[in-house]
Amino acid sequence: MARTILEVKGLKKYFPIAAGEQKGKVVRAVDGVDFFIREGETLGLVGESGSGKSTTAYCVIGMYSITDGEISFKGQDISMHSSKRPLSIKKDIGMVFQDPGTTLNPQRSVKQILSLPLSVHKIVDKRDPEEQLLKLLEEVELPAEYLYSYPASLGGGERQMLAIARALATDPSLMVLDEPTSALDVSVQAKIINMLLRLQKERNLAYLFITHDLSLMRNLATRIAIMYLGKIAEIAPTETFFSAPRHPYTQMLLSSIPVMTEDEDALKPKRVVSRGEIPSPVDVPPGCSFNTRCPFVTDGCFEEDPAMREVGTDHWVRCHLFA
Amino acid sequence: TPKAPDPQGELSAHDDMESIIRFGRDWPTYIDPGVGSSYTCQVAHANLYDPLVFPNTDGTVRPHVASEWTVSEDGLTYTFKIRQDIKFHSGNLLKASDVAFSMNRLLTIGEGFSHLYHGVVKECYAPDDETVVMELNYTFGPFANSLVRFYILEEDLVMANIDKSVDTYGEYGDYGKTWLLTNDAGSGPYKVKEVRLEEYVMGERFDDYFLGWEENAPKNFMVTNLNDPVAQRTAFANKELEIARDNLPQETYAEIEKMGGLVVTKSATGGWNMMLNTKNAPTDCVYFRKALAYAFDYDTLVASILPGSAKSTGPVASVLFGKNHDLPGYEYNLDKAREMLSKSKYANDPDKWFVSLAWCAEVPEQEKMSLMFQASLKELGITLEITKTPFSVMTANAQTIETTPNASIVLWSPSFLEAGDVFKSRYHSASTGSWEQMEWLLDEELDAMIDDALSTVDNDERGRKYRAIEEYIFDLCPTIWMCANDSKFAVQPYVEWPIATYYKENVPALMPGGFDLYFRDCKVFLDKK
Amino acid sequence: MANANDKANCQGTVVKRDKFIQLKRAWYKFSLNKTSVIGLVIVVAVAICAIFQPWLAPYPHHAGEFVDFANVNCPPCKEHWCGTDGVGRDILSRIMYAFRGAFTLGLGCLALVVPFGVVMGLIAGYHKGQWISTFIMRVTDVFLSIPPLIMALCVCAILRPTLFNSLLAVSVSWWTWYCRLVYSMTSSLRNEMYVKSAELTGASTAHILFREILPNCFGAVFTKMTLDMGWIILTGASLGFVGMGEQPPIPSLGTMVADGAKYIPGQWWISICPALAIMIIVLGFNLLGDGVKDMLSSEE
Amino acid sequence: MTQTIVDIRDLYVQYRTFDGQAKVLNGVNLTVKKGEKVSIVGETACGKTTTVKSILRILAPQASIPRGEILFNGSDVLKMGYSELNKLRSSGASMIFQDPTMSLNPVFTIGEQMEAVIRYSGQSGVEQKSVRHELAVKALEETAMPDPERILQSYPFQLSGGMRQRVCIALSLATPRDLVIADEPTTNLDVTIQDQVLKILKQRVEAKGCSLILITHSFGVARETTDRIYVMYAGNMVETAPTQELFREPLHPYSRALMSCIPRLSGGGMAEGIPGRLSNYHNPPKGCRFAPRCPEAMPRCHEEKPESIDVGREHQVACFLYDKDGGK
Amino acid sequence: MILTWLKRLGTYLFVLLGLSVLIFIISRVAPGDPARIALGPRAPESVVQALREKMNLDKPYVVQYFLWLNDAIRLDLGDSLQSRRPVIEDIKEYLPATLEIVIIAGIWMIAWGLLLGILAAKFTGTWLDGVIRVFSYLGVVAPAFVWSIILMLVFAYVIPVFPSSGRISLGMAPPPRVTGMYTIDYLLAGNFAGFKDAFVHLILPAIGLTFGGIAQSARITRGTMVENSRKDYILAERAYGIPERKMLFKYLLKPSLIPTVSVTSLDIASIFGGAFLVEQLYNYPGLARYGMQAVLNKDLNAIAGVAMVLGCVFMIVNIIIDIIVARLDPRVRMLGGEN
Ligand SMILES: Nc1ncnc2c1ncn2[C@@H]1O[C@H](COP(=O)(O)OP(=O)(O)OP(=O)(O)O)[C@@H](O)[C@H]1O
Ligand SMILES: Nc1ncnc2c1ncn2[C@@H]1O[C@H](COP(=O)(O)OP(=O)(O)OP(=O)(O)O)[C@@H](O)[C@H]1O
Ligand SMILES: [Mg+2]
Ligand SMILES: [Mg+2]
Repeated sequence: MARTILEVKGLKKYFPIAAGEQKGKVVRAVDGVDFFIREGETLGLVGESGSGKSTTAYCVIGMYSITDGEISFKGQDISMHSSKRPLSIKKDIGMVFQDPGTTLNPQRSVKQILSLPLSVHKIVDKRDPEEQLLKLLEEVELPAEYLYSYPASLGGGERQMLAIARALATDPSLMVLDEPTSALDVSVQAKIINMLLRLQKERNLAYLFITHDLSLMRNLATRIAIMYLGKIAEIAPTETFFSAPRHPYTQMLLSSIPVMTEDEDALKPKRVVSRGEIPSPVDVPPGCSFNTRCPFVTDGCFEEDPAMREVGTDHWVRCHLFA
Repeated sequence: TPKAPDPQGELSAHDDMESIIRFGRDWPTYIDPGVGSSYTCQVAHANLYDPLVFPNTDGTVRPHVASEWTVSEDGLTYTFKIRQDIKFHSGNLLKASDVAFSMNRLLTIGEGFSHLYHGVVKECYAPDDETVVMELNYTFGPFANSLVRFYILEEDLVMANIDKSVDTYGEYGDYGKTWLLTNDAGSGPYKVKEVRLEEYVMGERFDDYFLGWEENAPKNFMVTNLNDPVAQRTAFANKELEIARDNLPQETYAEIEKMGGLVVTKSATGGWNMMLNTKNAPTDCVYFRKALAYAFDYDTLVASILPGSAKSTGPVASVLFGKNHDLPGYEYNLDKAREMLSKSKYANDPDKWFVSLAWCAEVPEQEKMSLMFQASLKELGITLEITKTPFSVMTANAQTIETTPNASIVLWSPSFLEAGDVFKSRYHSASTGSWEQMEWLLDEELDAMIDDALSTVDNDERGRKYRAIEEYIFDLCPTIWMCANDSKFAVQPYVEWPIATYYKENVPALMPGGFDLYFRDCKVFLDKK
Repeated sequence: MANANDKANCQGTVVKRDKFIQLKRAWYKFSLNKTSVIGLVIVVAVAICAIFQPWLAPYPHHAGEFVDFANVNCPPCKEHWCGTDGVGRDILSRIMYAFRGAFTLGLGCLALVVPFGVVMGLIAGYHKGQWISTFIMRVTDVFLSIPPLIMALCVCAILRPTLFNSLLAVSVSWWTWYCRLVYSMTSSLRNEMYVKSAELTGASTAHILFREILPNCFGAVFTKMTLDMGWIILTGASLGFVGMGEQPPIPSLGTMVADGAKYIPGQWWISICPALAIMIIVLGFNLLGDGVKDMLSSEE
Repeated sequence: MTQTIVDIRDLYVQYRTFDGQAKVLNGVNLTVKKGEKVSIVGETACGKTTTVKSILRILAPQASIPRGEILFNGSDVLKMGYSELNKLRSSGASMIFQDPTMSLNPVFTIGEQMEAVIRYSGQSGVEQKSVRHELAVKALEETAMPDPERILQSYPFQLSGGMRQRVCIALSLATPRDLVIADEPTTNLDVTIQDQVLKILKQRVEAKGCSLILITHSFGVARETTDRIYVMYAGNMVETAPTQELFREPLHPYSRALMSCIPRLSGGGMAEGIPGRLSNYHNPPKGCRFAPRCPEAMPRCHEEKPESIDVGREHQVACFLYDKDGGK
Repeated sequence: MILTWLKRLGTYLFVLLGLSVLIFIISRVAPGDPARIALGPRAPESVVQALREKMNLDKPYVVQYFLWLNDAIRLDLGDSLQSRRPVIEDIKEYLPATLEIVIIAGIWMIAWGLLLGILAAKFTGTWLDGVIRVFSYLGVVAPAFVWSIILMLVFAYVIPVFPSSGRISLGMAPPPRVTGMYTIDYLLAGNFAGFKDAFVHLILPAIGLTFGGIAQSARITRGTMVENSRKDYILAERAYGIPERKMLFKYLLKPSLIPTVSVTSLDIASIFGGAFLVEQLYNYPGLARYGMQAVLNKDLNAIAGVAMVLGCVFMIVNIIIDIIVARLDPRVRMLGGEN
């Protein structure tokens, strides 16, 4: 089995609230998360809005300084904020954000955008810097003539490809992708996902892929982790995840997905209907945080927060039902 | 018993207000004669207070509060007899002790016109209720004439209103200065009705005035802060102003005349002076100063900027006692100016040819003079930097040599009508540091000559000495005597103002500043309004 | 993929076409509004008047040390389109010269204020939440707690009245506007993902402030600058009106209005012509500024 | 035959922009019968919102309608005067917008907004405040909102996205309507919330017996909610069919391509995507707008605009492939 | 909530403190010897020296500042050079006059600014919009003093319908002082003739001061209304058939008012600034004219006093505006705005 490239243990990230009625409290955006990623694999991180997916990703890339826990990358501790990380680490972890419109500076040309990581990490090819940039563009299937245009003149999908090219510029071994296609049309999404898969194969990249689209995950991920209120509820290899979901939340999520074919309908668990909304991460319910929506809730769920339990190979669930 | 509302009464009160003479210029900041000295203050003083002696139109003085006086043989002791029928506005009788009090107050505070008496008066006391004695340090020829600037305040009233919380003047606290800012303690023909800070002083007739009242004499007067020519003209047109100030732009006078206002030219006791700082380069060089004097276009000034004004030939106005009529005066002659410039110690130093000039922001015509001067100096290669300066800033700048500009245009008139006051107030070292002397002559020889002349009691002798002094000053050329101050006033046709009448008929009439606006002598004809 | 020749070709054309389009688009948006074109024309015309006053003005030397008492208070006529003033100077020539002062004041003030305010705003905005930001923003509050004209008057009161000093006086509180503008833009721009990704790449703070954030503020700053030219000229005119601007004989618009105001309504032209001149130049900048705003706004 | 509520015929809409006229809608046909639930599916910028906004005549001021008619209950919306239009808006059709954050006035409470809508709905008996309040509470309760009283006193920013969208549904169904238009009402919501909201929407619409036009990106949503689907591409309705039929046999090359791009829950890998980009509206292709991207394009497709062809019961497709005398 | 406001208050205090430093610097870096200036040129040196010591001019600047601040807090701002009275007395006298003018001008400005803005927004693209646009350009292109000169020329000179100087007509007795604002005091005293007279005196200067502000707020109101009218929530409300009039004056106006009200602060600042010149022109005895005189005459205590007081007044204006904005905008009210 491949080497573990990233390991996250007990990651917590709380945001203090600075103003307003709830001043003084904290947002428990991520509240004790453990996972790891192996070389060349894709870990899909799914969950509802506000469940802490992005925050987890941002902690991994060092955009936030973490409240508690440990992150190690290739055996090296990287629990600190990115400003304190050695350049070599920054070089080795690439990041692609959700909205391609906002990740590219509208005032900078494609050339400037792509040159930045190269010059910061001093990997500029002195002889022919342009050649290097063109290669990058080629890699993401963008025409060379885009080098001198500005993001505004590119389409949404093209922008996202440019963002991917920028992340690839430093030749990373881990890419963190925060909903890279959710702002795009399905036809464009298909193109990008295909490209990502190709790149992964070519470069043996590991992906931490965040999305809320489970159907997409199904076609992409090696393993899937599902987050709820800052905690991972269930983590399993893709096949198992869809064929034998264990956590009631996973089931609720799966059952809610609108699908196109009867095959898919058959995959949806029927026992669990969706109800309620995800509570605010400021007032996390005591006990199991899913107790407000869980159809199988018992008294114990209000008292004790369940621990992660392994229920199969690489399959972990956080639920009292499996105690 | 409470009175029923009386529309008639309101009407007559209204009528009373109609009988008013309003004079617009600036706000008489200090109606306290111990402090104020500006022209509008002088106007307020003359109408609210009584002086010991009163000026005549020929420059002499007549008895007023003092019914008569005697001078001792050595000329050092003056004994005044005080009239016993004068009532203060409070109703109390004016006593000799009030006179002594007023003089001591004036001298202690050291502001206002105290400089006329400072060092001169040794002691002032009242041996009894009718007599005041003033002992002098040295003989002072024009002493009696100078007393027109000495006003009597009611001692008891002032003492009752002293602010003891400050100790500026020791046991006298603030000497009543704060209270007297908005109140009067006088016996003059008018008493303070209302003082609106920064705005106006309004006086109403004091019915018990000891000289009585004539018919149609104005029941009220007002000196208001109305400086802007447009505002003046508008107010004049709306009959909200009876006498417009002097030194308005010519254009405004022309318009006022079109409205039927009477414009008269006041005969000059003083003049337009461009004071040259004789201690700062380059005006510390007499030749340089003379070069400037020759570069000033006097003819255009009297022809175009101040039409109708007389030229000046020296520091003393031609109507004053002691004028030296032999002085030729300077003329506009650029060749001569160049010649003087070449003699000057800065002849080979043209980067020093930089003259700063301050003109008084309140008098717009001065800008024209400055610009004219600037243009002709340019021909000589001299740079003139013109700064519009409010009078108060000018005063502040005059306090030290360094801050005094090379040249300052100031309109100056003597406090009493003799050449001696011109010399003493303008060129004696004692007057340096004030706006009245921005020349900083500090010439001991001259000081001695002036002191000597002033202490000469004999009139002819004094006149001779005055003429010598004037010649001496003329040669020093510390000042460009631009022209006589033949400034204009505009009067409403429904007002009769004796001085204006004199002016109009060209009867020589001299009045120290302030007394020209002695409202008691005026008449307001409401029917003509 | 493509040979060198091809590449050069397509790059060349792309560069050119892109710039051309950018400019054309800008001009299209700008010219969509006819008034902004008028504004541009006014500003250019005024600038030409100011620069070429010695050649264009009928009596160029009247802007200097000059008096002519034979010709005072001449109403507008063929020889003197705007009449002459109280000492016989041609008002039109003086107005044309005074435009220089207005431009100098506006440009000088902006040159002082914009770099300082922008850098302060960048620093404060980028470090929002830290003490340095709080400090800078409180200082701007202090400067803004007095209306700017009053602040300028106070500063003028203690300085000698010269063009440079009035420029300083206006600048004393003016930088705060730029500081605030850039602050608010920066404090939101710093959360933009492109800034975050530059940070994550490891770019220096200077790079982020000046290369990533600043270019995005240019539009707003530039718009404000054009609009501010008008405001600064107005403030300068107000200072001139109370005698705190250029000193004679150099003409300044505010001073001319103030001096002429004494002669209203008899010699109205002495005051009204420079007043109109103020209006025209400020109008020009306002129209231009609005045009620039439209041009730079993303909306169509 | 059931009554037709909306009948859009050959509608053209263009927007004035600085690059010239953007010819967005290109002869759109759409019919909705009473009680019918139809959905419009298409990619971003294909003109879905423009189509429905023109029904209520709330297009941006730059828009113009050079051709076409929109019949609402038989009368042409485009020819209506102000009062007629107001009547249409207050009691005929209502619209739920895409972004629930933006579609509630931020400075009024939910209560104030709901009561205003009820107040001007043209119903009788709503002059009294208490009546309006009751109606508002009832409408909220029907959308399964907990604690309606509290919600009524809240400002929009105090509610979560799902709650806001439910408020919008409540608003549009608070008074009797013939038609509800929902413009991507769940795009910004989570799947679980989306599921709940769609269920509520569907249930409310059915309970009130009004028709529904649902705009969505997602075939899945369309399939689970509506009876009939319109597939839209670049300002044209390229295909319409009853839901079951469309999924069984999509005919238009675009429908097929688009469906193949959608990742399946059942796996099976990703399709390649549709080549090319949505063409620009200022300079649209002359013939079929999909022709430049179409793998099966024929020369004719680049020249002529295909008309809708009936290929089955309520199944129409605008493609020359199905033209009896075209293509082959 | 209370905490937010307390924190704001702290901010204001800080600003005041900063302001005092600024003013102290301005008033002390000026050349000249304040003691000598205060006493006049002829006062004996010993008296001047005594005053110098009394004014603490012999101490280091830092000490001077704290002594000055200590006095200032106790409202002892020193004596004015011009009036020779304590500056605070002068301020008490003149402040109400200026407030009166600023309040009238402010109300006038907001009323017209809103009205014109709403009209222009309602009739976007029509001739009315054009006229209002032209008007708003006129408003911003000329400084207040130019408008005042023109107004004075037209309405006090050519058609003399309004008085051109002072607070009340001559011979009119001022009302018994309650607020110091003549219009209000006259009303309190039941003297309607007096009220009318005082009011008439306010009209020209107040109007002259507001041209710029009206134009600005009209422009901003129009801009935000047009912008907001494209917002989804307005479309939605329109789509619910709420009548246009109601839409315009309620649902569109209220959210659009927020920016207008926020920038009112700037307009009020320009009214205050303009008052310095306009009161002078109209010979209106208010604090601004007093301040202008102080500036011209380098009366430093008075400058410091006026600046301090206007700073405080302006700050109060800003607080009021903040409160109004908070009332209009629930997000600000409940979440506590940014900063
Ligand atoms: N900088 C921050 N300050 C305060 N709270 C934050 C911050 N960033 C995120 N949060 C809060 O943390 C919680 C988790 O946010 P996060 O962005 O990680 O969610 P997510 O799962 O990525 O959601 P989405 O699917 O909407 O992107 C949310 O409640 C969010 O409001
Ligand atoms: N006010 C407008 N001015 C100019 N163009 C507009 C305007 N509104 C929409 N468009 C253009 O019309 C086209 C169709 O827009 P529309 O909003 O109808 O698409 P849509 O299908 O609803 O897209 P989405 O799925 O993103 O909501 C787009 O290209 C858009 O840019
Ligand atoms: Mg996220
Ligand atoms: Mg849409």
